[in-house]
Amino acid sequence: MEHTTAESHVHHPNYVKIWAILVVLLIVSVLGSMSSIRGVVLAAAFGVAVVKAYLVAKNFMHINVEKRWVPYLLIVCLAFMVILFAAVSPDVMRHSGLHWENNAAKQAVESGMKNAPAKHE
Amino acid sequence: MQYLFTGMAMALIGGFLAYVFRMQLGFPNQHVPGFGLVTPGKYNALVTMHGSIMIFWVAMPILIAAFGNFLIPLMIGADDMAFPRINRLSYQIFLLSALVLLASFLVKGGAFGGAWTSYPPLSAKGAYNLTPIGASLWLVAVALEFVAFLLGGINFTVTTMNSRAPGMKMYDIPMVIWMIVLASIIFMASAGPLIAGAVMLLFDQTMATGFYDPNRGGDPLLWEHLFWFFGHPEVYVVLLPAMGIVAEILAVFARKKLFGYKTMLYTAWATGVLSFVVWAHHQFVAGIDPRMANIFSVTTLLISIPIAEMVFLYIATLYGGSIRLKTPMLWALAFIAEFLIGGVTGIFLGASGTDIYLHDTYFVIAHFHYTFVPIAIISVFAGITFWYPKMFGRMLNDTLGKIHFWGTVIAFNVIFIPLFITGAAGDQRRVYSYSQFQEQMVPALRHLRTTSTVALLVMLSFQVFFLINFFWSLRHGERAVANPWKSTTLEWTVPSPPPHGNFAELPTVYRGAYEYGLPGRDTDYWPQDAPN
Amino acid sequence: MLQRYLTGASTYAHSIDHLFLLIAVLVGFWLIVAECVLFWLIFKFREKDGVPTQHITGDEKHLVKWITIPHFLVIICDIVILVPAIMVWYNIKQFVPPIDQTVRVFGQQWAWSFQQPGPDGILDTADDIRTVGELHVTVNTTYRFELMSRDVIHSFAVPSFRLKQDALPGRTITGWFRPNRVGTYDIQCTQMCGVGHGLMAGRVIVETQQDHAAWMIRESNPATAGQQTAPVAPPDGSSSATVAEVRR
Amino acid sequence: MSTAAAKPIANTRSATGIPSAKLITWWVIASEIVIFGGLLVIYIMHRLGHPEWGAEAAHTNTLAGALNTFVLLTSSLCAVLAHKAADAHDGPRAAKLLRFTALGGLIFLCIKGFEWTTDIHEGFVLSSGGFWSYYYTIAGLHGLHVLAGMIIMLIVAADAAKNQELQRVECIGLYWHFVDIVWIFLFPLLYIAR
Repeated sequence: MEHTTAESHVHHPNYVKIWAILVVLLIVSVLGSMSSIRGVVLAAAFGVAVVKAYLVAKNFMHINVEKRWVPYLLIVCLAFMVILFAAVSPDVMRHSGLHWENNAAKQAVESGMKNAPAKHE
Repeated sequence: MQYLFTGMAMALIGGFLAYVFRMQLGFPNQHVPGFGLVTPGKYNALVTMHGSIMIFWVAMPILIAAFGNFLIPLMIGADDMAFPRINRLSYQIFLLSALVLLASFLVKGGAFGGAWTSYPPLSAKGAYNLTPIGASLWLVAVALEFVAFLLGGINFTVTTMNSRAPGMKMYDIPMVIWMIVLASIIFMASAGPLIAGAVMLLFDQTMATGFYDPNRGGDPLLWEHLFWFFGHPEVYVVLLPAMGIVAEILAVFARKKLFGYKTMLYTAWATGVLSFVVWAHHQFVAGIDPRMANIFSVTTLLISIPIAEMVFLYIATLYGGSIRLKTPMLWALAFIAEFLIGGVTGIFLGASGTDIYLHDTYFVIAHFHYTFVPIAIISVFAGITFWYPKMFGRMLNDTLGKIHFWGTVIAFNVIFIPLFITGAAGDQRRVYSYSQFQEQMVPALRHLRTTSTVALLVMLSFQVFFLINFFWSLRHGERAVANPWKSTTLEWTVPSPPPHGNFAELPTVYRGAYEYGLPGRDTDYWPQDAPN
Repeated sequence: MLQRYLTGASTYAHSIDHLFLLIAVLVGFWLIVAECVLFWLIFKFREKDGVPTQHITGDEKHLVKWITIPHFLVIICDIVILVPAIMVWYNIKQFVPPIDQTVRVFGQQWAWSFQQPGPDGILDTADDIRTVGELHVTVNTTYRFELMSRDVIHSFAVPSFRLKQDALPGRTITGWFRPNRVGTYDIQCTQMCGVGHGLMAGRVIVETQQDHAAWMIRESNPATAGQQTAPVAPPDGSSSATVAEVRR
Repeated sequence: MSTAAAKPIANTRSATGIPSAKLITWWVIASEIVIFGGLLVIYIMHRLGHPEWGAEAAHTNTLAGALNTFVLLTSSLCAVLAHKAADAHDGPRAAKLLRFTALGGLIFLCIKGFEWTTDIHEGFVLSSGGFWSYYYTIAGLHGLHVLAGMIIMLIVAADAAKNQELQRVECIGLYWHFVDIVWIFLFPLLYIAR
């Protein structure tokens, strides 16, 4: 397996430093979740998630030094998922549309919202 | 090989199911020889199982797995798959899935009868489908089968990408290998959501969740989307390998280089990508937002362009050739001729306007049988008759082969052309008896149904010729030389059948796969591994 | 063209039939051309001794044009088909003409039941007429249907109307039709809905004004409404909940 | 390499320049993206369509989730350090680090188990409503991947300790990082978002 090790002799960054950054980001997202403003919570949570994912993919998975088409392959897979969302959400996410109405879902939302506060402890 | 025989066995079962329910349709409510009386429940189970088996346990294992396993190492000049163990594992899982499916015939309540699309809530609640165990078994079987083909497909892809013989560049890879790999990739990228969805449906069946239960915040339409997001690419998953097989045979028996090899490849890629954005044309009237239907109508007609171009290229390949009408070539040409019909009738259904009327009628049935029979039957016979010498070291009997060919193809057309008409006259699918529908009980339609049934009997009976030919030749066929068809690709450079490890010493590739009829050479073909 | 196989009994039947005819002509023409070319080539270039095969890569300009020209013709045909197809779709499924009457259609295992306003012409009043398996409508009246399912997915199809729409549990899907020919026509369920799927039939009875009025009087009069039947109880509680809230 | 002899030449070839073992790992990850992606896409669209689920999401134990994220990140660190060691042909060290990684996975599963037991004690089970169905399904699927990763990792570690099949260290690492990334997205989706 010489060619293996020879091939995967990537420059190894300081992994501990990256790990530290990731942990800090994690703390940020948790603190963000404490905030009462919904926008802040989501921004903190998902913004951080994307950054973390990027860091892991780049530094731990070495996707940046991998052959060009590998990231492309993964991105294409993600793109298909985006297509799936785009085409399905009009029917599933929304509960009414042109000449149709999802009464059951609407009812579920209503009843859910009604006794939602009760569920809080 | 194992895949081939498993697939053939399943094909026989699927054929038998078809025979039973066609009998019911042709001669309603009569005792069917070898089965008995067909009750509505049994009828549903029959059509469901016929659909599932023919697509998941016949078309895919034979076209992708069987030919893939056999051809990929040989054609790319490798001694084996890159990961032989994964390969074996994938077959074992596949076999298990097949057994699970067959087991569902025996359980209480019988096999699942909710159509191969298995829409919830019908498939989710035993109270609705009355075959709770069958439904779960069906789902498990399909899930296992998917896992098997994920493993297998990824293995094919890696093998082809990495294990090619030195000198074999991207555009030297034979078309059939390209197609099988492409199909594997499409499958891999489309099956995921359905695997997740299948787990959810299984939970709905067994653990009382409500993923698809409208009364509990679920949505039945979700499954339809997930199913067809996989289900439409699936059509191309089986189509592309079939096209590849036909391409090989055309080139060999017309002694011609493929017309526009690269263009063919690009159209295949285009088809693969486009196939991910057309799925909702199966759901035009399924309660999706009517505005979405327009988008999908456009994409659906778009995909007709690369496919049409591909067929043109195949036809153009014949130009200037010297065509030898051996049995494999007959099958290959029949594929093109029949697939054209299947292709053009698809336009009726892709056009949202007419689909309102034709959706779920026998017109649809006739249409997709005109695509799937060429794919799963005609091209498979083409492939088997073509590679049989290599697989078993014996030649098939050409006369028997031709009898089988003509019987099958003519009968096939007589089966399905009447169904176009009954469909246009409003026959709906999955109806076990039209006695309830005055409009469908007119004598003309009844006769058409009977005709099609009789033709099916003829077609099935002609398969006997094939079986005889196949098994007789195993023993008594004349011995096959290494390269009986004078072909250029690598698998013909090894003795038939190939020894373990395939190649005595692994070949080096010098040129593309289809160098036929080059002027100024003494032979009219130039093998890929010949230095000069 | 479809008319030959099945009478069209609604206003949009003919538009679908015309579209069908258009597509049939276009693709039929191309099918025949392609098959002819195929068989001509097979015949012309069959094996003849002494005739070597030509070495064609498929990059020759004078030959490639025989691919590109049909290629563009296919695109043109696609467009020619697509435009009317979407227009037909729009007129049937998206655009709604002024409505004269509303009728509710319920699918359940394995029957169709209908709810339409009684003499007062308003839904959800005491005199609503509920029928099972039979839908009585007046000719040349535009009906709006509200389609619901009580258990599984069904599909409400009236072939003679060229009408088809799936009924999804939990949803109300609306559409319209305008019968223009008196007679009795089949209703089929075209979505696998269980054991009784093949028997899930119904009838649309298109009547003249007078007949329909007479029928309505007969139905809404408790004495004579012998054949008036309440919808069959759905198989299990969960779906009856759906029905309840659907009826709200 | 002792076991290399047993392998077919096909396995050792590398026309793409990426060794087959690593290539197949990438393909597996791609297919996993589609599986998890599909599930998450479905979940997200339901979540957006059903605001009332937010109240139920409030019951999830954000702290446990955060702790799990931390555990996974740390184990990922161990995995990548193992890869580094493998590149340096230091098999035993790689093995040690891999075992640490697997330990991380174990801790992850323990925390998850504790979390689920409390949830179930509070009466939230798989079938108690849309959010919980998705919560258990998604997390469960991810948990299965963690488990599988651990098992494979221990096998690889056993080989690596003998300085065998060192290229596998990187592959299992890749897979582990992917599982980590999935969790990085599950954490906000299932725990934080209200």
